[in-house]
Parts: sequence; C-alpha cells; structure tokens
Amino acid sequence: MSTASLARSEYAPENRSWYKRNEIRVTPWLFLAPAILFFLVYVIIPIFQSFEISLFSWDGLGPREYIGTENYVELWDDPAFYTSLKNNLIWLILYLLAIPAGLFIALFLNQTVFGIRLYKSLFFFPFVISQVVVGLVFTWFYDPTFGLFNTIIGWVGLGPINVLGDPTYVTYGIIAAGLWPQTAYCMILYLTGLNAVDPEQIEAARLDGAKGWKMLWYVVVPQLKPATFIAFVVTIIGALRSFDLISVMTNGGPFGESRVLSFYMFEVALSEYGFRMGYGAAIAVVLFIIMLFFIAYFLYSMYRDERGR
Amino acid sequence: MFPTPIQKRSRNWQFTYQAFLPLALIMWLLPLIAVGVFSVKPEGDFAAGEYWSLPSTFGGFENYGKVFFESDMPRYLLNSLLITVPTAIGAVALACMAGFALGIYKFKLNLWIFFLFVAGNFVPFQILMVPVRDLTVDMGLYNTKTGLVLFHIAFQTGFCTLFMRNFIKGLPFALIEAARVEGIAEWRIFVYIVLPLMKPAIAALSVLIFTFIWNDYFWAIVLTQGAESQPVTAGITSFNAQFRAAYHLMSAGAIVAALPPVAMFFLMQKHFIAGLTLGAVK
Amino acid sequence: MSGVALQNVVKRYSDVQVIHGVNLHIDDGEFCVFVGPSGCGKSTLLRMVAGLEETTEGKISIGTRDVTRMDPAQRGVAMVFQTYALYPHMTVKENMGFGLKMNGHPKAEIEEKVAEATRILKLEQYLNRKPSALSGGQRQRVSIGRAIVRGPEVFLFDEPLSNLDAELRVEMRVEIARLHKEIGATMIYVTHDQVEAMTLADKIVVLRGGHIEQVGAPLDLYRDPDNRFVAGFIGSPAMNFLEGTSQGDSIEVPALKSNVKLPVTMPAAGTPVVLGIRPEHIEIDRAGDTMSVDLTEALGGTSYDYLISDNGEKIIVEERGDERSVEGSRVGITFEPGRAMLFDKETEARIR
Amino acid sequence: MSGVALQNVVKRYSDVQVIHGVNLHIDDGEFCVFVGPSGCGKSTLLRMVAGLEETTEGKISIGTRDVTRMDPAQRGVAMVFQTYALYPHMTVKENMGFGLKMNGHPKAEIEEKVAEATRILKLEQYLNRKPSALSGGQRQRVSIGRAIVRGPEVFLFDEPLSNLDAELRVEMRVEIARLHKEIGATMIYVTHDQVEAMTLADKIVVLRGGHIEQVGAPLDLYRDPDNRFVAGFIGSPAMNFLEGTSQGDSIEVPALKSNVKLPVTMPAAGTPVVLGIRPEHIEIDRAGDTMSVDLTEALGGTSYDYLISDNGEKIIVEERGDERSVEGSRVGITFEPGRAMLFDKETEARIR
Amino acid sequence: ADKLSGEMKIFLDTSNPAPRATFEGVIAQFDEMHPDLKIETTIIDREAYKTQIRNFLTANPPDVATWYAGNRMLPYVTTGLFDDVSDLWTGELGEELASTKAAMTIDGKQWGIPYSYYQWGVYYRKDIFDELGLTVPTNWAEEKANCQKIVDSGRKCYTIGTKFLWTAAGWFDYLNLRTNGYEFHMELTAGKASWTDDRVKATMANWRELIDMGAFIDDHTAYSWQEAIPFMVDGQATAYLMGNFAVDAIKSAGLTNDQLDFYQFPLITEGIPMSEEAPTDTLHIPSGAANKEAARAFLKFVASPEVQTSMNASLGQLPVNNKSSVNTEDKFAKAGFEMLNNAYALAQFFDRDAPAEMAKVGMEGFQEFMVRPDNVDQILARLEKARERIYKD
Ligand SMILES: Nc1ncnc2c1ncn2[C@@H]1O[C@H](COP(=O)(O)OP(=O)(O)OP(=O)(O)O)[C@@H](O)[C@H]1O
Ligand SMILES: Nc1ncnc2c1ncn2[C@@H]1O[C@H](COP(=O)(O)OP(=O)(O)OP(=O)(O)O)[C@@H](O)[C@H]1O
Ligand SMILES: [Mg+2]
Ligand SMILES: [Mg+2]
Repeated sequence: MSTASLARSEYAPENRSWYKRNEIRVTPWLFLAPAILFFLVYVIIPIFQSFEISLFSWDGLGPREYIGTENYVELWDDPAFYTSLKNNLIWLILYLLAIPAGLFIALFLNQTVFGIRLYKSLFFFPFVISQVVVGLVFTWFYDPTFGLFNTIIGWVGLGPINVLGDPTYVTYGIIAAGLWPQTAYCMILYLTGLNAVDPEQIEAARLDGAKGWKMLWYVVVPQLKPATFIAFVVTIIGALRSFDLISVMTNGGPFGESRVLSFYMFEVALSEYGFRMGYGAAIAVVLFIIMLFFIAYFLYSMYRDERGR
Repeated sequence: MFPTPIQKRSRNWQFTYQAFLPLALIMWLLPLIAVGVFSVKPEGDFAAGEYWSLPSTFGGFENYGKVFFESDMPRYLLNSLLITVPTAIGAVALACMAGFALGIYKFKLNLWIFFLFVAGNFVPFQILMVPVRDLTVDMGLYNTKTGLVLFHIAFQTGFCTLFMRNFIKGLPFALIEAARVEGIAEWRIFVYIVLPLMKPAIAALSVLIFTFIWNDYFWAIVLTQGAESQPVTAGITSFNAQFRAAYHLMSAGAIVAALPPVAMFFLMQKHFIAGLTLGAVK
Repeated sequence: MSGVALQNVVKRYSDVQVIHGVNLHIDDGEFCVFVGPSGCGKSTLLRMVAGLEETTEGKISIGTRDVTRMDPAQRGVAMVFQTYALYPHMTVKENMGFGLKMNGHPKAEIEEKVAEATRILKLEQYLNRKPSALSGGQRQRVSIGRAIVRGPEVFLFDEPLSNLDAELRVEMRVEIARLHKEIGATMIYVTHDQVEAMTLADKIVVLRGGHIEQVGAPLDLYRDPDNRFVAGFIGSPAMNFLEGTSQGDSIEVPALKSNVKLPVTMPAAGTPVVLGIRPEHIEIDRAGDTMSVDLTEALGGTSYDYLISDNGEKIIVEERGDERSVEGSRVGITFEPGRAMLFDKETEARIR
Repeated sequence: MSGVALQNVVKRYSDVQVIHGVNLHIDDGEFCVFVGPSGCGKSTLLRMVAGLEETTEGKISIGTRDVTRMDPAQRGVAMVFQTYALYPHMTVKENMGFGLKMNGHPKAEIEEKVAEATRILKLEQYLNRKPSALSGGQRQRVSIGRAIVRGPEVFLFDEPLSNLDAELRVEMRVEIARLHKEIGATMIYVTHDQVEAMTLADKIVVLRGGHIEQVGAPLDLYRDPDNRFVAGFIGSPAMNFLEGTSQGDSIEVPALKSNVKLPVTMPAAGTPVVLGIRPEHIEIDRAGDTMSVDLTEALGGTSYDYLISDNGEKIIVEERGDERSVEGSRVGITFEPGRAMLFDKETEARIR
Repeated sequence: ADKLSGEMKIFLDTSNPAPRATFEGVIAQFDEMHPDLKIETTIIDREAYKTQIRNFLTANPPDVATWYAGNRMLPYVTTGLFDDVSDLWTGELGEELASTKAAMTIDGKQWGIPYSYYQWGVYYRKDIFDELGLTVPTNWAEEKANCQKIVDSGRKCYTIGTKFLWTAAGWFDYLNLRTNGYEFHMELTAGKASWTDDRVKATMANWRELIDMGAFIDDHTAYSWQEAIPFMVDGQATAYLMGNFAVDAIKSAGLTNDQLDFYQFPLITEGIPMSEEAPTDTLHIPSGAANKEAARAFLKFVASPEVQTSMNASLGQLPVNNKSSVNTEDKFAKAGFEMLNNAYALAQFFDRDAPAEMAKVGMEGFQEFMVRPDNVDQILARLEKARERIYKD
C-alpha cells in the first residue's frame, strides 16, 4: 500500500505514574493553587478578620479588648455614621445617572462620520484618568473665586456657589465629578452594546412603524440589557467605593457633611484623629452588608446564566 | 443600526451634527482643557488674577521643568511603574492559570470557587483595609512596593479570573478534546494551545489592570507613605501640598500623573475597550 | 389592487452598482420567488421593496401608489426575516401586536387581529412565551404571525426557512403555501433552496449579478429555460452539460462518441455549443462502452451514478428503483433528444 | 485486528441514563455509521469510544485491548470534530504534526507522515496557511489530515460535514469514501444526514433513546427494516404509515377503503396493525376515488402529491416524469403488496 | 564629637517652602560634621504627616521625626512609640530648654526636644487700617467697631480657610482664652469641663457676633490656610488670625513689611489675664529607631544655641534655647517674643491640648458653627457627648 508511512502506531499501555493517571483530576488544583492562595490570604480571610476586629476595641498597637457589639451600639447613635450612610445612599442613587447619561452620549456618537473614532476615544478620556486627578480638576472647576463653574453660572446671573464648601451642595458636587468618568465608562459599554444590536430587529421595528424614542424604548433598550447590567454592576461598585474623590476634594468636609461610609471608616481607623480599628471594622462590616445584597443579586444572575448554558 | 445613520438624514442635519460634535467634545472635556491651559500659563498670570485668559506667555517648559526637577514627581512616576507593571504581570499570570482551571475542567467545586473570585471582586475593598494593613505590617512589607504589589495582585486576581475564565469558556472546547485525543499532557495544552489563544485577552487585561493600578489611590495611602514607595497618585497630593495655591504647577503635576494611562489608552485602545466589555459581557 | 411593480430600479452603494435596472411586475395575490446565486442582489431588491434600502433610481409602486420614497411603515408591506428578528424581550403576543400598538390601534382591535393570526398559525399555546422558549419553527411562525397581524398588502420573505433543519423546513414550507392560499396576499419570497422555489412560486425570478435572467412559472423554467445559467440553476441534481460542435444538421458530442440530432434550429456548422441533459432524463445503457462508472450512491428509492466520459467530462445519472451500476464498470447512456437542450457556448443562450 | 467491540455499554450522567446497555461489534476496516434522532446518544457513544466521556458500565475494546478505562491518547483512536477543532494559531502543517511533536516523535518522522497525509488529502498548497485562511471544506480536510497523521486504528467522526454547505458536503462525502478505501482503517461516523449514511456506510447503526434499534447494511435497512421506527427513519421522503386491522387473512385499511393482502404471516384477526408503503412505491390511480389531493409539488423531474384519505390520514406519493395530479381532485392509489410492510401497532415490530 | 556612622533617617513635616529650606540647611550642616553618617531626609506633606506618623512609627520607624508637644504626643508616649530622651535634658541643655520642659514631660520623663515655637496673633493690613483710619484694637468693643468699619468699606475683617479645620480652632482658642481664661480652657480641653457649660456658650456668643457681622470671608470651607492668603493680599480681607509661620507665605504672596503688621488678640472679659497660644514644634526619636546614637546627636545639635538662633531666624519663629537670640531684624519674631514673655500662660493649640479624637470632633464643630451659627446648641451637645466617650478611660 502506498500509505506505508502511515502505518498504524502501536498503542501499548505503559506503566504510568500516579500523576499521569490522575492528571485530569489534579491539574486544575495545581493551576488554581497560587490564585486561591493569594486570594484567601489577602481577600477572603481579611473579610472574616474584619468581622472579628469589629468586636474589639483596638487602637492597632496595644492589646485588643473584646467589647462584643459595643462598636455597633455606638454606631447606632453616631450622627456621623448616619450622615455617611445617607450620603452613601445619595451616591448610590445619583451615580446611577451615569447609565442613562452614558446611553445618551453613546447614541449621540453611534454614527459613522469622519473622525468619529477619535471623538469616541476623547469622550472616553475621563475614565482613564485617576480619580485623584479628576478630584483635583473638579476642585478647581468648583473653586468659588476663580472656578470655571462659577464663571459659567455667573454668565446666567447665578452664583457664586461654594459647591465644595457648602454642606447642601458638597455631596452633589462630588458625585457630579464622579459621574464624569463613570458616564464615560457607561458610554463605552453602550457603544459596544449598540454594535451588537440586531440590525434586523431594528428593521423589523421600522416596518412596524416604531421611530425615535419609541424605537429606543421598546426595541433598542431591551436589547441593551447585557450592557445595562454591566453598567449597573460597575456603577454600584463605583458608588460604594467612592473614596478617592472625597479624600481629594473635601477630605470629608465641610464638617463631615460629604463623608461616606468608606471615607468615614478610613478616618476612624487610619487617620490621626482615629485609630479605632474596631470601630472602623464595624463600619466596614455595615458597608459590606449593604454590598452583600448586590453581590447576592449579581451572583444569582450569573448563576442563572451559567445554568442556562 | 440605531440611531438612524446620519448619512440618511438631510444635508442640514448632517451639517448640524458635524458642527455639534466638536462643540460637545469641548464641553465634555472642559475641566480637563482648563487644567491643560493652566499648566502652560506662567506664574504671573495667576498673580494677576488672569485665570481664564489665554496664557500671556508660554510657561509650559518652566512649569513642567519644575515638576520634573524640583519635586519628587519623577520618583513617584518610577514607583508607579514599578508597582503597576509587576502587578499586571502577576495578576494576569495567576488569572490565566486559574481561568484555565475553571474554564476547562469540570469538578464539583468549580462554580463555587469561581463565585468566590467573583464575589471577592465585588467586595467593598475598605473591609479589607484593617486586616490587610496589619498583615502587611506583620510581614515587614509596610511601605514597600512589594507589599503593595502583592496585595494588588491578590485583589485584582478576582476580576482577572472572572475575565479569563469567561474568555476561556468561550474557546471551543473541542480544541481541548482534540488535544486530549492526541495525547497531549494537560499542562502542555495550557502552554501550547490555550495560552496562544488567550493573547487578545491577555493584552486587553494587562492594559486594563495597568490603568486600574496606576490610578489606585486608596491602597497607596493605606500601605505606603513617602516618596520612596508611593505611586504617583499619592505623590500628586503631597506635590500639591508642596505647591499649594500654585495652580500652574499643580496642573502640570496633574497632567504628568494622568499622562501614562492616557498614553496607554491611546496606544492600546482596541485592547482596552475589548477588555472593558469582553470581560464582563463576553 | 396591490400588485408590485418595479420600473428600471437601480441600486448603487456609493460607487458599486448592485442592481442594474430591474423591471418586474408582480400581480396582486401572486407568489413571486427570487432565486439566484449568493450576492446576486435578491435581498437587496427585496429590501428596496420594503423600504429598508433606498432606491437609487427608478420607481417602485405597490398597487397604484408610488412608494419609492416612502417610509417602510407606510408602504403596507410586512417582512419576515431569515433570523426571525423577533423582539426577544416580548412575549409572542406582544411581538405580534407590536406593530399595531406603535401605530396607535385600539387595544381591542389588536387583540382581535392577534387572535386571528394565532388561529391561522396554530400558536395558541405559545402566546405568553418569550421567543427564547420556542423552537426554530415556532419562532418563524411567530414572525410570520407578526407580519399577518399588520394586514399588509404585500408580504416579503427573506430566506425565512434557511435557519431551520431539514424536517422543519418541509413542514414550514407547506405552512407558507397554505397561508398564501388562505390570505391571498401578494408575496415576494427570497430563497436559494430549489425545492422551496419550485413548490411555492407562482412566478420565479432568476437573478444574476443584479440582472434578471428569466421570469416564469416554475415548470416553465425547468422545461424551457432561456439560457444555460437558468437551465443549470433550476433542477436538482443540476443539468449535465456536455461540450459539442454543430455539424450543421447534427451536434458532435465527443463525450458520447457520437453525433446527436436535436429538434432545434441548428446553428451554423462549426459553432461550439453545449448540450444539456438532466440527470433524470438519462438512461444507462449497460451494454454501452462510452464511459466508466466512477461512483454510485444508493439512497433506497433512487440512486445516482457518477460517470466519467473518456474525454474527462462528468455526468450524473439518476436511476430509479433497484437498478444500480457497478462502480468501475463501463456503460453507455441514452436519452430522448427532445428532452435535451442546446446552448450557444459563447453567449450561453438557448438555441431553440 | 482493530475492530471495535462494545459490550453492555451504559452511560449515566448523575441520575439520567442516556445509553442503555449497547452491544455492538464493528469489524476491522469497517465503515460504521450511527444515525438516529437528535439526542438519541450518537455523540455520547462515539465520545465514549474516544475516551472523552467515561463509560459508566460495560466494556469497550479496540482490537484485543480493553480500553474502557484508558485515556483517550492511549486508545489509538483519532477524532474529527464537527467544528474541525483546528488550533487556530498554528499553520496547517503544525496542526497536523502537533500531536506527534508533543509526544516526542523525531522531526523526520513527523515530516514524512505529514507529507503523506498532505498528499492523500491534496493539501500541498495550503501547508503554511493558518486555518482562518481556509474554506470550510479545506478546514475539514486538515482536521481529517490531523487524524490520519497519527496513524490510528480507529477513526471517529462526529457529524464532520454538517457545518458545510450543500455542495461542499457532497464533495467531502465523496472524499471520505475515497479515504476509507485508501486507508482501510476502521471508521465510526455520526451523522443525521440520510444521504451520508446511505452512501458511506458498510454498516448503519440506528439508535433511539440510547438503545440500538437495528444494525445492518444501508440497503438492508431500507428494504428490510426491523420495526416501524427504522422504516420511518431510513428513506426520504419518509415511509407512509396507514392504520389497519388484521382480518386474519387480509388487512383492513380504512384509508384505502379496501382490504389488502400481504405476503406475510398474518397476525390474529382483530390485531391493530400499521401498513407501511414508501412514497416511491405508490402509483396514483387517477380513476380512483378514495382520497383527495391536498397539494402537489412539482420539482421538475419529480413531483410529490400530498393526499388526504377520507378518514384523515396523510399520504405522500412520489411521481416521476411530467405526470402530476390536480390539486383538489379525487384519486386512488395502488401499490405492489410485496413492497408494502406490516408493523404491529403496539410493539411497532415488523411483521414478516 | 563622637564619630557617627551608619544611616540616619529623618522624617519631616516641614513641607512649606521656608521651613523646608531651613531644615535642609540644618541637616546639611550636621551632615558635614559627620562625614561617615548617611542622612536620608523625607519631607511629608504637613497634613498627610498627621495621619502617617502612626503608620511609620509602628511599621517603618525613622531615627528622627518631627511632631508637636503637649497632649498631641501622648498617644505615642503611652504606646511606647517615642523613646525616652530624658538623658538629653540633664545638664546644661536641660537648663537652656527649661521653659519648654513642662510641655515635653509626661510621667516625669521627657520624650523629645523642641526646636521652635511661635506666637499666634492677628496679622493685618496696616495700609488698609491706615486708609480707614483704624487703630489696633485692645478690647472687644474696639475690635467690633473696627470690624464694622471694615465691613462697611466693602471688605471682610478676616480671611480664613477652614478646609483642614484647625484654623477655626485658633479662633476658638483665643475667644475662649479671652472670654473664660486659661484655666477654664485647659479644663475644657482636658475633658474636665462640659461643652454645654454656659461659659462655652459665652465664647460662642462672642464668636457669633463676628460671624453675624460678616467678619469672615465667604466660602472659607473651600480653602486651605494658604489658599485664604490671596484674599488678604488683594485687599478683600484685612486680617488673619494665624501662627507666625504664615508670615513667610503672606510675604511671598506679595505683601511687604510696610503693609503687614501684627497685633495681639484683644482683651474680651475684663480682668482675665492675657494668655497666648504658642505651639511648640518638636523632634522625637521613635523607639524603633535604628540609629539612636546619631539621632540623639542630631537632637542635641538642633537644640544648641547657635543652631537655634540661625534656624529660627530663617523660620521666622522663636528659638527654644534661652542662650540663643531672637532675630531682632524680624519685627514679627520680636513682637511675638515680647508678647510671649509677658504672657500669663501659654497654650499649645486646641489639637495639641485636646486628645486627637476630641480635637477632630471639636474642630468639625467649630467649622460647622462658622457656617451655621444657629446650630450652636446642637453642636455643643454633640461635643459634650463626644467628650463623655473620649475621656471615659
Ligand atoms: N452596504 C453595502 N455596501 C456595498 N455593497 C453591498 C452592501 N450590501 C450589499 N452589497 C453587495 O450587494 C450585492 C447583493 O447583495 P445581496 O445581499 O442582495 O445578495 P443576495 O442575493 O441576498 O445574497 P445571499 O444569497 O448571499 O443572501 C452583493 O454583492 C453585496 O456584496
Ligand atoms: N453532560 C450531560 N449531562 C446530562 N445529560 C447529557 C449530557 N450530555 C449529553 N446529555 C444527554 O444525553 C443525550 C444524548 O446526547 P448526545 O449528544 O449523545 O445526542 P446526539 O445523538 O449526538 O444528538 P445530536 O444529533 O443532537 O448531536 C441527550 O439527551 C442529552 O441531553
Ligand atoms: Mg440575501
Ligand atoms: Mg451529537
């Protein structure tokens, strides 16, 4: 036969090592080991440690003193805690504005004109910049004497408003600064989402007589659900992590009115005026419990997806 | 395509749109443009209260010169680099391996371990602050770049593993089976088949992690202090303290601190956006 | 009256012209099928009728109305897409009623029309499901239902069955035929499935490269194609083509090692021609010795013999019943000259 | 000797059993095709032979070796996947040589084997291309090449052609047939394409719900199915089934409004039976008046008449040539009793 | 001197330009004297330093660190993070530094060496006072009358930037010292007096008079103390209640010696002796220091009369060594020196006299009060509650 060189190979089972025999069972654990180790040490165990620490009175140096739930009791009637909690909720709610705003900009930019790619990337710019820089930029933007913000509202006869110094505006001012990069993020998500919108559905809807807002609301937005979901996730996470901006822009002030839980706990646990590790941990636990609702929701929807495959 | 392509609209519409684009962009970037202008204004302009006029002379060289030669900025920048690059490499490497294990193998705890990473990724990281700081202090890594890098690697592993696992899950499983039928050892399947196919994901993730870590501020101030190990985000605040009320220098400093991730974004735009969307949406 | 008329219709994408002046008249209630190779412009033409693509030049009318510049929604057409294009977030019922809702029809009317379409398509039990919970065939039925509900004058189908598997495709094909009979609306249907085209159409339009090659009833195209392209395109397995040369009164066909006389106006001697014979019109002559059997495939009721002539031309013969050639053996072929067709080799035109 | 033997093979996924004790012997060099409806366990069975799924119970041997608990690599099998499963980052050449390289074969040997496979599959000019630069058919050829290079005792194919379009599918089918002839290795092939099964197989295994329904040569299954399922599954269009009752010496068939006598051992009078007749074995009797013509489809050479009997049973008749019934007219049907088959209505078993 | 070798790490919070340069000079000088010693200096932003000191003292201790005297160093003393340097206070140096010894003593031991102190008081635009025909006020009535005239002229009396809170505490300290006297102020900061005491309310009422008058610039919550300087420089405000360290910043922002002058915070309650704020800046040796020998030498060096003289001259502040001399060229230093010499008593500063947590809560309260004076009762109640918790043990 002309196919001599393709002669059948011999398949004699050799004596194989234990590893060889259990290769498929063992390999994943070998590959997982480093990641799990790191993650356990730096993330999972510390979460439980935080719970533990929250039951102690501890300045981070001396001996710990077990005080049970006293930290939580104190938290219960600490006005600064409520201010932070309230601000956290305001953050959560208003930060979500990034989603419609991002969608709006994405719709605006979803065209194929000359140079649109450059426009898209420039619009995305704020997201890449560190929150520290964003904070600085907005601090100057809001500056009551020379800030662009007051200059602009001055043109329409308003102001000046001391945004970051006024307890009624400060949180909103910082959120606006945070919305800037977050909107850019949502915009990118929606731009990719819009790319994935089934053109035939749009056409079907056009035949069905849907136009403009109706088309957007009934046909496009539902199709953007995956993008919306991600936007929601990252926005919620972003809102609860809102530390950098506050730290840079107001340091929690004026008189603590712009604090959120994450900032407050930093202040309590690690600033010169604090070093109450236990109390800080208790705040962190509360923050974690709030987040737990979202985590549960995310995991649940992921679980559904995984099962659905 | 939605909205209707502008090409199908009337001439007037097209013209309005084209004209409105740059306008909208300027409005959008106004705060940033202002900082850019600040950074090239000479000191005198501020003393004279000329905040919003064009620079009377170009003070860029002087301002940026001060940033580079009269402050710790270069050191901070170097620190950032020395923190960011190893973190990106470490986190991506760990995630490639973990993602491979979770994406390819079927075993009982698979989904649970995966969810562990995912959940860890959503945790408000403040809850880790106190214990992680203690741990770092105990290991003698407080105020070292290594301490920061180790933590960042660990924390980013959650997100990276989510990303990589979903990416690998999207690879045709038949490829793995084909290799198994051919008698290729599992680790070789990882090295020779999966890893090459993950190139786009690795690129996307590296770029993403680079910007995340570069822009980190919280952990920088929790785990480090001082110019010997702090990254530029923390550096910029002490830089600002040094030049408080010297807006031209602060602006120049801010721009210097922001530049690397921005440059990264422009160079690697494709990967960057792929990273943002792919990891999550798949 | 809601026939569709296309007059000198042209489509250009910036500088590429893809439809080159098409003239076509489709009668009211007619079932018209567009066929042609991939990229020939079937979809484009259909979408121009729908209003989803702008018409560069020419005029499209539906009934007596010139719709060339109208919005899709105004044209009184409904379209069924290859990918169904159902709205995934709406139930079957909502999907079907969406068009009416958008146009502000009262709720009761929508209910009624949806109920009617549901009845026609036997979708009663799926009304409250989302499309994702339906099989491919059911989805396609819903998408047809959506079209019906709007009560259009013209139905447009773009390869509606090509995403279904073989069995379902047969079933849905019969369904569409029944629907046409029941509703009686004008329908334009794009496909590249032979069987669909042959069985559904009142009129087939064969397109190639943006031009119409031939328009006619299915069996007319099968029996009496105008040119080699149409002859080869219609019929499955495709017609066999053998090279030949006119001898004035007969055709010399090297593959057959003989001359053939056909009842046609013979071209001048020496003209290169092509002889076309359908596989089902050829008989195997087991005593013959002009070609060899390369391969045979028995499918039960039918079998195909793949023959190779001594000058290397390939011929497929369809055999019925249990007869079957032996692979590698030598055979000859015979056919009724009246069933064979002649084409000019150069122009590909039919010689009648 | 490298036939494949399955003894009482069972597959269970946690608590769902999908393969229920299969016994099968495939001879050395035989081409065996698994067919059956979707989800019947074809792929599972194939993957168990490959070692990609664990065997819950029973024994699988290749040649004389018990491979039940072996790793895929040790079994001496090669597999061709529906999706090709080519390594996208390697060239064609690298793809084919990869397995040998990883298992430490010398370079010269790899070169030689790849060259040989290349020759067999005519892939010479694509050797340095990446899979993404190949057409579907070429990719499938490479994936077959990769299997060949390893010189396996058994080739496994899981619907290798179902991602190709109709034309290519025909071409590749012929290619695989040729390959089998040339290499002569044992091959197991999963498909749900009638034509592939009929034309490629030495032996067809019909599966249903994890059980083997019948094993046999293609034409044997067509002509002599063991039960109603196999009879209906093999042959296209599918066999017509008409309800009837045994009268002891003949069968009363209401749809035909007459009794039929078949050359089989008649079941006891009163037993409900099913009469099976293939569409190609029925003649239309235009003078008859037992059923009405619901629809006719003319495909040119063939046409199908969809008849409905007065008691509502559906019958498809394949007509040849130009004859064709008129829709809505009344006709009768005739068939050779020797060609019809009888099945027990209850057990679905063939009554011979 | 002994031969010093090895490395010495110094952490400084002197991030403002003048002090930064001064210290760099002193260190360079010391370095020159000890060629084998490698000195590494880290200068940390003054505000950031306050949060970081804790971290580096435990995790990454330098050999020398700056800090503040009084209660402010208590936590680090009680947790043993500062080294006992009583040995430096024996002998000659101890006598020379005697005036600050009390502020450096806890549990009978000394925990650091002061390097400078400075007065607080009102820095004002002499040219504007002249323009409006005002004279330096000596009592509360004059103060208010002055202020009214300034406000009427379209200016603000005082600039202030309360973003980092402590500037407001300066006002509270002085108002309280002048309204209720040193003893009560000390009781209050030590947690022994109630914040809801009528005396505190009286202090706040006095403060409120100024606030209601519009004496302070608007939007002060948005500025740091440096950012508030331009209001004074461009004449929108006429005075600044500050520590003497501000002089350098004000001058470098454009005011000359002719325009800028200083006066003591005026008398409020008749009969209460005038005590002053005089925060002392100090150097400490962390107990985890690696090179304590060099550190001690450095502390001695800084405290020596010559170094004190030259250093404080360039700082524009007052030397702590009684053998050194005040720079008489510097009218602010001179005025401060005289004022402090005549003072009834010296307070450190609110955030040095009160424990850190109390200071934080208190200063936030002061800032809030300056914005929302109507909330005074609520604020004081909150402070009182904090006092009860913080001083519990
Ligand atoms: N937007 C476009 N820009 C440029 N050319 C286009 C565009 N859309 C389609 N074409 C071209 O127009 C021609 C006709 O396309 P059309 O989709 O109508 O083909 P078709 O007959 O439907 O093919 P198929 O059977 O593959 O669906 C093709 O050659 C295609 O490349
Ligand atoms: N991992 C699994 N867990 C549980 N059941 C499974 C699993 N994989 C397959 N099955 C079930 O086993 C049965 C056989 O599946 P298999 O893929 O072998 O069918 P098949 O005959 O190849 O079908 P198709 O023609 O659609 O490819 C199916 O009913 C399927 O649902
Ligand atoms: Mg098309
Ligand atoms: Mg299968």
